[in-house]
Amino acid sequence: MIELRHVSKSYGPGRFARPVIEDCSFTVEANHFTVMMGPSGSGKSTLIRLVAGFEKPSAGEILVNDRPVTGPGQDRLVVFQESALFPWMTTRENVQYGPRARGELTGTGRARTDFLLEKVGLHAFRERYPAQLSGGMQRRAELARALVNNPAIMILDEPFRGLDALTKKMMIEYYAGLSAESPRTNLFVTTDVDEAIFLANRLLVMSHIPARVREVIEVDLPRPRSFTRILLDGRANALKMAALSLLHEEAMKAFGGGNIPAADFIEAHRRRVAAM
Amino acid sequence: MTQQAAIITPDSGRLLRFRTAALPRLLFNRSSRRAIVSILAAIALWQLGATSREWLGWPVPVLGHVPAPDAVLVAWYHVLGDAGYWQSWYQSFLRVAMGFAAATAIGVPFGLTLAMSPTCRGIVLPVFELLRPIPPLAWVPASILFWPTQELSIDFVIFLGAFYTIVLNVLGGAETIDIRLVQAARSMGASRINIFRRIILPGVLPSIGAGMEVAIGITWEVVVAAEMISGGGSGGASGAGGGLGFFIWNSYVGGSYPDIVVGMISIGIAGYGSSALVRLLQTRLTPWLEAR
Amino acid sequence: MSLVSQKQVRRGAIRIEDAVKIYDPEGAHILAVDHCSFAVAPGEICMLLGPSGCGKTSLLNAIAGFHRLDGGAIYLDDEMLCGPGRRAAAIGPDRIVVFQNGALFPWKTALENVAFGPVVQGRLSKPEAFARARQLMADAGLGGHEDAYPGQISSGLRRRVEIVRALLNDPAVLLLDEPYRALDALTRSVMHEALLDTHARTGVTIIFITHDIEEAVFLGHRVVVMTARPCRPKRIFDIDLPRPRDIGIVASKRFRELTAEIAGTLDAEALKSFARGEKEGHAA
Amino acid sequence: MNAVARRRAPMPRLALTWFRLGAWLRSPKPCLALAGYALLLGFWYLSVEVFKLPRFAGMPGLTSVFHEWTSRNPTYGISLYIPVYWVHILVSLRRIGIAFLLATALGVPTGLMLGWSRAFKEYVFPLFEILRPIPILAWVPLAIIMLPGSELPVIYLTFLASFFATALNTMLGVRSIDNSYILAAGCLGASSLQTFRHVIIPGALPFIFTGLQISVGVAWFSLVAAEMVSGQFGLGYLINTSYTSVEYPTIVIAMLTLGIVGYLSSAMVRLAGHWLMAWRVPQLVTDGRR
Repeated sequence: MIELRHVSKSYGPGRFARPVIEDCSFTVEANHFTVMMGPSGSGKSTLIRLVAGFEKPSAGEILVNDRPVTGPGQDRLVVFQESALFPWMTTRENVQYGPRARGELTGTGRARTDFLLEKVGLHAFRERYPAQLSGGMQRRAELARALVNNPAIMILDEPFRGLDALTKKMMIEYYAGLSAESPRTNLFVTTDVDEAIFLANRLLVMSHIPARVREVIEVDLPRPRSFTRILLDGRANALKMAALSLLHEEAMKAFGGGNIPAADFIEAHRRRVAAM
Repeated sequence: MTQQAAIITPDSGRLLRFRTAALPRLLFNRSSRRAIVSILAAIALWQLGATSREWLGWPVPVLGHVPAPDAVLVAWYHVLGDAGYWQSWYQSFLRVAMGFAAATAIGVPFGLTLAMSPTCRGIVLPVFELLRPIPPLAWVPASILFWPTQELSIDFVIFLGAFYTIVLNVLGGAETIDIRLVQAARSMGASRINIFRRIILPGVLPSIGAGMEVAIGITWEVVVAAEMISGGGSGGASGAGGGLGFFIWNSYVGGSYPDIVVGMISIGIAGYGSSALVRLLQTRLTPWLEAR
Repeated sequence: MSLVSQKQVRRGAIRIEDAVKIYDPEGAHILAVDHCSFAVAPGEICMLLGPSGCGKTSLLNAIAGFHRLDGGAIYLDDEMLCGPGRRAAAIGPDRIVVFQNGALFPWKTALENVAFGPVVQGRLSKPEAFARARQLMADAGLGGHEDAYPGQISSGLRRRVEIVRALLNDPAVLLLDEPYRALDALTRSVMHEALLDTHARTGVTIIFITHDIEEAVFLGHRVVVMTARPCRPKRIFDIDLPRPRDIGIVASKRFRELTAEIAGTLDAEALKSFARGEKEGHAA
Repeated sequence: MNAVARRRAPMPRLALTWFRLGAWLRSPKPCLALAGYALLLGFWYLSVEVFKLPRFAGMPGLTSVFHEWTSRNPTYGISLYIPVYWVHILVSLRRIGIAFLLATALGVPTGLMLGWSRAFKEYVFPLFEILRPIPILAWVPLAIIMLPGSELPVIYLTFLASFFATALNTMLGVRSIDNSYILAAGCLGASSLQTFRHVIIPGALPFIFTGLQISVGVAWFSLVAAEMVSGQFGLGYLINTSYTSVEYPTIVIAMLTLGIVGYLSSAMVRLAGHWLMAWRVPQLVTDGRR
């Protein structure tokens, strides 16, 4: 379980400080799937870095299982947007990196990496370098690299961005399946509403910079979920529209602040509402 | 071009029918044919120009004053048996190796230190920017004043030329390392030493290689100039063994003009060879860059 | 010159007969397109749907004239573009490609980009071309962005400027190679409506490559599901949804039926290519 | 249209410069840089003039160089107030200017052709490959033999170095252009010549300017060497004569002058690049926001 209490983060010294996160509080329930959404450039990634322990908040505190976060730890691992595999290691070396770095690569450790490689379907590709894998395979290798450390918490920062539509859907369903098999706490960041609704138990809609939780939406759809079913489900659609209109308001603020990509979102939403 | 495919489909056997010619081989043939044509043409032009005094009665500008290819070949043949010529090779190679090794041995750790510590970088980099526009050869007199032997002063100038390039490349390489890689390693419980050895070092390796390749080229430039300016270093007095740069200069002073071109070509070969060596080392050190 | 002429609707029939394309990097023979035949009617939006790296792009490039075919022929309005005796089609403004990552020239403003075609072809003088470009941009709802460099506008706007740039040349066929892939789902739906709107006004034939089933069903008159490499039509679906379509149609029963049916056909192919580990096109 | 575009461009650029300047001033960088300079000068001063360390004893010291440089009546004949000093600078600058302009005028078109035309590359590039490994300075005696006078050989050597750097970087620039731009131009009906003018040249511009910056650097590099070996006047010559006539502070003055002039000339090239590539600045701004 992750708990943020009045967390603030700003960059720059003294009076030039630029707040990125301001008084942000929320909890991520244990063994739940919490999805965070917000306009691009709203400080979501900063929040991720704080929770992961790469940076320290300027104010407030972050508790993981009731203990304050002091630095990175293997109990919460981050899967980044786009590949962060080590380019100079083969797939297997990448997956083995965590255990090896901690000196835990014994017989069972080896067996576990092989098991995981098999599970994500990369056993045949274990001696390849990341550049030789397709985008979808890189994502799976990265999931395996995180899972081998058996983290209690998975933090995923737009992990499936940039994949093509087919692969992306497959990866989402694949990951949902993995999480159903062995439940763990998930904090997932995305900008894709469909992805969010498909995965989430709880949806955190973030405000434009400085980031704080604008609204919490509980997604009480039954599991296992499928994209077709969600498409037809009226409840899912209502949730989606609620999330979208909140995001629209935030995107308006973002655009006012000079964020060019937000323009697309605003126009899209305006048309969507007009069509309704 | 747009489709990168590495796997042959099961029914690819029947494709053979569509293949008319081995396209890559054909292309290779054409381009190498063209290369040979253009090189031969250039040599013919050179021969014609250089001998213009004989068939035209007056030398054409520029080329008319250059020793002709046949004269160069003859001169080269004579020099091949001369121990002094080979001594020059040895001398220059030794200097390049010394300066280059020193620049690499000091430049890489220095660059890595700068990369790891923002404070060091903040202090040293501006000084670097201040000193770098001063061409290495401008250091020659100062270097001679400072170092006890002329040999050391030449080595120092050679070192200087390669040093800036290597340090800046290491620094640039470290900047391109994705911070997320370091973060990922940290969160998996890796120690600082492990991160340095397994993440930072391989991450900088491609840039070190690139920097070394540029540096070896600069090294040869500086060697030649330094040998010319300082009159061949300690061995210069005897006229032989002062390095290839001095060989050229000496040929010029002694009026044996074809030997100048022999020296130039020799340095070209030496420079090309050492670059090839560095490139080979580079591909050995970074196998993952080849795998695409 | 008129963009909406009756004559134009009759233009733009593409017929592909027995096309074969082989890639031969370093002696490895890769059959990208294998005896592929189908036809596209004038004014049709034909969606080519298939898994990554299946060879759809090769087909598109052959139509555009970027690549040559290793067998078969392609016809535009019964005129042979390429085929026996003519291995590559001429590249020209009757068939314009809109690229996956966009190819607006970053060193020209939006207006200069749009006016580029007629000016270089010498069809229009510079002021005329600029006037037409301005007009067309305004029609497409892009007024006010004329003087911005592509780097200054959002990616959604860039895609739309690129379509307008293509249309100013009165092309017979637009070849779209996953133009909206990098956009988020919501922006994409706006792009779709804008594209349908443009199509309704101009009646240009569109061949559109995609991975996205919903995109295919929403836009297309027909959806051609391609096999995983080597690429050839596996099944062709007629999309009998009424036009004009808007985003509301996504919720209709027929739309869902079609989506599910196509998904069933495609899934087998997608899994094949997923397991094989194809590199996804040339995405960033 | 161009006028409008140009008018828009400076605004964000000015703001950007202002923002960067502010950010730089706020960071600890200025202090660290000052500390770095202080360390360098302090080391020089202390080692030579205060502690008189063994090997440093014969070197010109900080204060003596400074005094000499700013003296109205310099001991060794070179200072800011002596016209000959400026003549040396101007002569070097003139040589660099001629060589650089010539190298650019020839190197950019050559590089563009190398990148653009396969046949041209196949014929010409092998010659490049053969000539390039020969260090520029190995050309010195041959240049003296080939070319009349003492001025032309120096300019030729300087030109040669710049030419290779410019041509090769321009070629890389052409090949770095995303193929889809070239295909798109073809689709829109551009002839090869038009594609060349509207796509290849602007697309290669960033690399061309990288090449020009390198080119200025190597130009100074070879100029100094060439001047040291042959020629009269010029900063390289000044260094060499000062050495042979035991005027050591003048060596350092000439070195520092070289550093300053070299830095300024590459800064000028950089500025010209920014000015010509206005379209890149706004792009950088949006990229930064993402």
